[in-house]
Amino acid sequence: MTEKRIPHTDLDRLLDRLRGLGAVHAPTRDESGDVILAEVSPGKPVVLDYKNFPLSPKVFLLPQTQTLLRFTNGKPHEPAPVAGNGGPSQGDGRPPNRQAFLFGVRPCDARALLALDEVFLGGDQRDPYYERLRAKTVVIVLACTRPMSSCFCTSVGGGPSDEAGADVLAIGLEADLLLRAITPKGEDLLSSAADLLGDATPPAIEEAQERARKAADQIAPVELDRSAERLRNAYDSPLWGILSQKCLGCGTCSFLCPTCHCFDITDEVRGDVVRRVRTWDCCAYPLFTLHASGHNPRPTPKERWRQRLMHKFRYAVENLGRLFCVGCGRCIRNCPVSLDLRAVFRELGA
Amino acid sequence: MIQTQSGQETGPAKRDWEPKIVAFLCNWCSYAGADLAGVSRIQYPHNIRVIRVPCSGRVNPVFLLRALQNGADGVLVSGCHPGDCHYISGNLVARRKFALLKELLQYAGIEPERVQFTWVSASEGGRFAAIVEKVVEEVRRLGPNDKLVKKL
Amino acid sequence: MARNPYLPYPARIEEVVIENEARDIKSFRLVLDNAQDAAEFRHLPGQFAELSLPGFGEAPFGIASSPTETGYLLFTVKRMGLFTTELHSLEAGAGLGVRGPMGKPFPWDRMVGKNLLIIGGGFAFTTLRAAINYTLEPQNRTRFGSVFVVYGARTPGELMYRDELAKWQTRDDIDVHLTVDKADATWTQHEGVVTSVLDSLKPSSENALAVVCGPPIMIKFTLFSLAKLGFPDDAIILSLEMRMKCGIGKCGRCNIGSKFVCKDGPVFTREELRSLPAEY
Amino acid sequence: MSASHEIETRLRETAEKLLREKRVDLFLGYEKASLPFRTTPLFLTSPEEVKRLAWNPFCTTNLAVYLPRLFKPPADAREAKTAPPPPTVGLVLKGCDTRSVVALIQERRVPREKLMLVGVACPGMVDWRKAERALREHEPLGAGEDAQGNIHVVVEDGTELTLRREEIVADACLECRSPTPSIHDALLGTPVEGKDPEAARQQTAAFEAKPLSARWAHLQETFSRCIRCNACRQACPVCSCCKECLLDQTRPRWVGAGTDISDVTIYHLVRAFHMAGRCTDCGACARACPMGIDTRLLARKVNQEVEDLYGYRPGEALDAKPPLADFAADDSQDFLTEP
Repeated sequence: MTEKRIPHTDLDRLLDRLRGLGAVHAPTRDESGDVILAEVSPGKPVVLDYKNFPLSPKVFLLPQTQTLLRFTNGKPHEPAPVAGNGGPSQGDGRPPNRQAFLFGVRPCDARALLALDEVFLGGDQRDPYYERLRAKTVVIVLACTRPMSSCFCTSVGGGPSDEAGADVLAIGLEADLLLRAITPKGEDLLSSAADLLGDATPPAIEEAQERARKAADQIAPVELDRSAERLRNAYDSPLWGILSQKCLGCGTCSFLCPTCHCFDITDEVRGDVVRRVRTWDCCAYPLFTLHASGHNPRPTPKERWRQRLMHKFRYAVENLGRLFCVGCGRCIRNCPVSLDLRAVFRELGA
Repeated sequence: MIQTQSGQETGPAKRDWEPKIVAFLCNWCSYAGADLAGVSRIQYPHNIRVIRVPCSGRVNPVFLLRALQNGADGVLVSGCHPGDCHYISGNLVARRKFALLKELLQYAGIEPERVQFTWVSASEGGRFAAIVEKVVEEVRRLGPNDKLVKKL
Repeated sequence: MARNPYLPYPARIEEVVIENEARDIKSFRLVLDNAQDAAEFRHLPGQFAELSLPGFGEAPFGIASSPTETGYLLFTVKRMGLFTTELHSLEAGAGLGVRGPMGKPFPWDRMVGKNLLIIGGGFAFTTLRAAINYTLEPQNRTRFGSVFVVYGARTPGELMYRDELAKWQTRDDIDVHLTVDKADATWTQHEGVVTSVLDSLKPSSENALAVVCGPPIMIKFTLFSLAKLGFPDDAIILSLEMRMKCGIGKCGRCNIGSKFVCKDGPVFTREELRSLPAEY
Repeated sequence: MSASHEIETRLRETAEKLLREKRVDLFLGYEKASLPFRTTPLFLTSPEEVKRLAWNPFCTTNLAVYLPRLFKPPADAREAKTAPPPPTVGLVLKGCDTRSVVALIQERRVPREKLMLVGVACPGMVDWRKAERALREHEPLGAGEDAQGNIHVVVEDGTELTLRREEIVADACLECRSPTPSIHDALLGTPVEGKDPEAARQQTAAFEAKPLSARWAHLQETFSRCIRCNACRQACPVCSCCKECLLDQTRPRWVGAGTDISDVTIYHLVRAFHMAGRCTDCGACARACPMGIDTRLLARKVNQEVEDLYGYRPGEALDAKPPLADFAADDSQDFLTEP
C-alpha cells in the first residue's frame, strides 16, 4: 500500500498528468451552481469543498440510456465504438478505449460500485457493457469532512474515509492531499505521477485519521443491524401501508440511488434504423411489473415501496451478502414528500 | 438571407434537399379537398405526406411532435371550416388546442412555420393546393428541421 | 470472450400453425440460422427463451418443444400485446432472434422413477407439451413411472396441439384426459374444470410428482385438489410467469422475494413458493 | 410566538374536532420531517394523534395530490362490488393547494361534498433547496420561524443564522395570486394579499424577449439535466388525469423511455400542453425536481395564453367549464394559415 501526498497547489498538475492517460472527471460547478462530477478540461476550476453530487457516479458505468444492440437488415449486432469517455451524456454501448478517472467520488458512492459489480459482474452471466466501462474506470475517492444530516454511511458499513470501492483514497489535509493506493489500478496511478508526489509523513497520516474520526462522529447512527432478519419478520407489517401512503410513485429515489440498477430494455425505430436501448427503470412505477394480461403482482404503492426496501436491506443480503444501501441519503434529501427510509427501521424496532 | 415569420435568418437551403411535410387531413372536408385538387389536376408540391384522420379534433399534439421527431420538416393540420364539422364541433374544440400548441412551440423555440393549421372544405381544391404551396415554400426557406429530431 | 448475453441467435420461422378456433394462439417452429448456435442451444422442458423482433423488443416464452425434437424449437404464443401481435403477423420464412435457453427446467433428476401427474390449462400447456414429448421419447419413457395428463380449455376449439393430443390418446404408456368448460355437440370427453376431473379420477399421489401450468385461478383450485389427493408441497411443481426484460437476473423486475423468476425459476415447487412473498 | 405556532394550535383543534366527531374519516396535514426545512405529509385517522400535526414555513407539499387516488373510481365491475365507499377527507390547504382542489372538483375527479377544507392563509413556503443554497457551505441541523416570519437556522457548529423568508420561499410563492384560500370550510390565519399578476407575466416576457434560437438552446440545456424520474408529473395534483398517461403508454409508445434529448423535450412539451387550462401554478413540479429544472416555465406561458384567449384562470371558479373542454364560435383563429 503506497501512501503519498501532493500539495493542494499541485492538484492541477496531477489532473493534467491523468489527462494524458484518459478522461478526467472531477467536481466542478455547472451553470446552476451545483457541484457535479463532470469532465474537466485544463484550467477549469476543480471544487473540493462540496458535500456530494446530485447524481451518483453510477451514470458512468450504467448510463441512463445505453444502446445495447443495433439491427442491420434485421440482424442484431453490437453498436460500433463511439468516441467519448463513457460519461453521463453519451450512453452508446461500446466504451471508449480510454480510461476514465473519476476524481472526487465520495466513499459512499464508491462502495456502491461494489454493489453494482455484484450484479453486473457476478452471477452466471456477466454484463459485457458494464464490464467494459468498469475495466476502464479508475476511482479516486475523496474522503468526506463535512457529512450532511441525511448521511448514514457509518450505519451501513461505510464511513467518511472508507476505502471500499476506491482505487485511490484521497484525504484532504491542511496543505496537502493524502493519496493512498488501494488497488493495483491505484498503485499504477500513483506511480505514473510519482514525480509529483511526496511521501506521506506520519504526522500527515495522523492528521488524516483525526479528520476521518471527526467526520464520522458527526454522522448520526441508524439502527440497521440484522436488517435482513428484521425485514423477514416484517413482511406483513402494517408499516408498509402507512409509510407508502404518501409515496407519490416517482422514481427520484431510485434514479438518484447509487446502487439502484433496475433497467428496462426497449426498441427504438426510425425509418430503417432500429436500436435496442437499456434505460433506467424503477420499482416504484406500476408498469415495472405489469403483465401483458393486465395482472400486476405489485399492484399498489405499498407492495412497490416494500419491494424497494426489501431489495436493498433483505433480498440483496440474502442473495449477495451485501446491503444495497450505502447511506448517501440522496433518497431522503430529494424525496418530494420527505419520505425517510430510516423511519422503517426506527419503527420496526430491533 | 431570408427573413422568416419567426425573425430567424436562414441561409439558402441545401440544394438537393426537399422538405417533407406531414399533413393530417380530416376525412370529411380537407381530405376530400385534397382529392378534389387531384382530380381537378391542380398542380401543387409533392412534398406532403397525407395522413387521413376522422376529424381535426382527433389530432393529438403528440402526433405533430412525433412527426417532427421522426424527421418531418413541417406539419400541416387541416380540418373543416367552423360550422362544417361532421361531428358538429370537433374542429372548434381542436381550434383551441391548436392555438395553444402553436404558441407553446414558438415559445419553446420551434419556428412557427414548422407547425401550421388551416381549414379546407371539400370544395376547395384550389385552396388546398395554395396552402400546400405556401407551407412548403415557408418550410423550404427555413431549411431542414433539426429541432426535436431524434438521432438514433 | 464470452458471448454477449443480450445478443439473440438469428433464427427463422419454418412453420406457423394456428392452434385454436379463435385463431389467437399460434405455434411457431423456429430454426436457428447457424449450426453452431443450434448446437449451443441446449434446453430441457420447463425452460424458456426470449424471442426478439427488431423494433418490437423481446418477450419471454416457454419452449414448447422437447430437446428430443431435434433441429427446431417450438413456441406457442397467444396474441396479447405489442410483441405478440407482431409475431402473429409473421409467416414462414420470416427472421427473428432467440435468446436462451433461460431459467431452470422442471426438476428432471427428481422426476426419474416417479409417476408423473401433468396438469395444464389453456395456453399455458406449452412447456407441458415439451415435458410430455420428452418423457414419451423411447429412450426416456422407461425412466419414468406412469404419465397421467389432465388438460383443460374453455371449449374444444381452444385445445392446442390437437393432432398430438389425439396421438397420445391412442398410446397405452400415457393416460391423457381432456376436459372443456363448455362442450359442444361433438365433444365426447370430460366436461368441467380441470379440478373436477382430478376430483373424480383421483390419480394417486403415491411416488408421484405433479406438474401444474395454467392460469392463476386454475392453479389456485388445482392446489386444493392436489392437497386432497395427498400431494405434499414439495411434490407439486409450478411454473410462474413474470414480466421480464433481461432474462439473466440483472434487470431486477421479475423477483419474488429474493428469487428471480428468470434465473431461479420459472419452475418452483409449491414448498419453495410458500417461503416466498405472494407477489406473483 | 410566531404566527405559524398559533395557526398550528388552531389547526390541531380543528382536526381533533373533525376526527372526534367523525365528520372526516381521514385528515391530511403535515408533520415534522427528519431533515430541516421540511415537513412530510401526515395521514391522520385518530383524534389522539393530532399532536403530530405541524404548521410551519416548510409545509410545501400540495396535499391535493393525494385526493384523486383517494377517490379513484373502481377499475371494473368486480372492483366496484368490493371497493369501500369513498372516505370523507379533511385537509389543510394553502391558497395554491385550494386552486388545485377547485380544478379537481371541476374535472369531477373529487367530490366537493366529501371534502372538509381547512384553509390557511399562506405567507409563502420555504423551498429547501433555496434555503440550503443560501446557507452555502453550512449544514443545517434545525430550522424554525421567528416572530417576523423569517427563518431561524442552527448549523453544524451550533451557530445560529437568520434567513430572510422572501429570499428563500419557493419561486411559485413569489407569483402567487391567491395565497388565501378562495373556498374553505374553515379558514386559519390572517388573509394574505395576492402578488401582482405582472410578476408572472414578466417572467414570460423575459423569456420571450430572447431570440427563438436562444429559447430553444436554453430548453435543450435545461432538459439535458432531466433524468425522467417523473417526479414533476407525480407531484402534480392535476396531472393524474388520464387512465393511462400518454407518456406511459406502450401500445404505441409515444415517447422513448430514455434520456435522448428529443424524448425529454417531448415529455416536457406534452406535460406543459396538458397543463393548459389546468395548471394552478402551485409549483409542486418544480420543487419536486431533483435536477433543478424550471418545470413551470412552459406551463406558465400556456396558461397565460389561456387567460388571454379564453379569459380563464385555472382553479378559481368551481362552476367554470375547463376551457379545453369548451369552445366559442368566435374563438381567435389568427394563427391559421391562409393562402
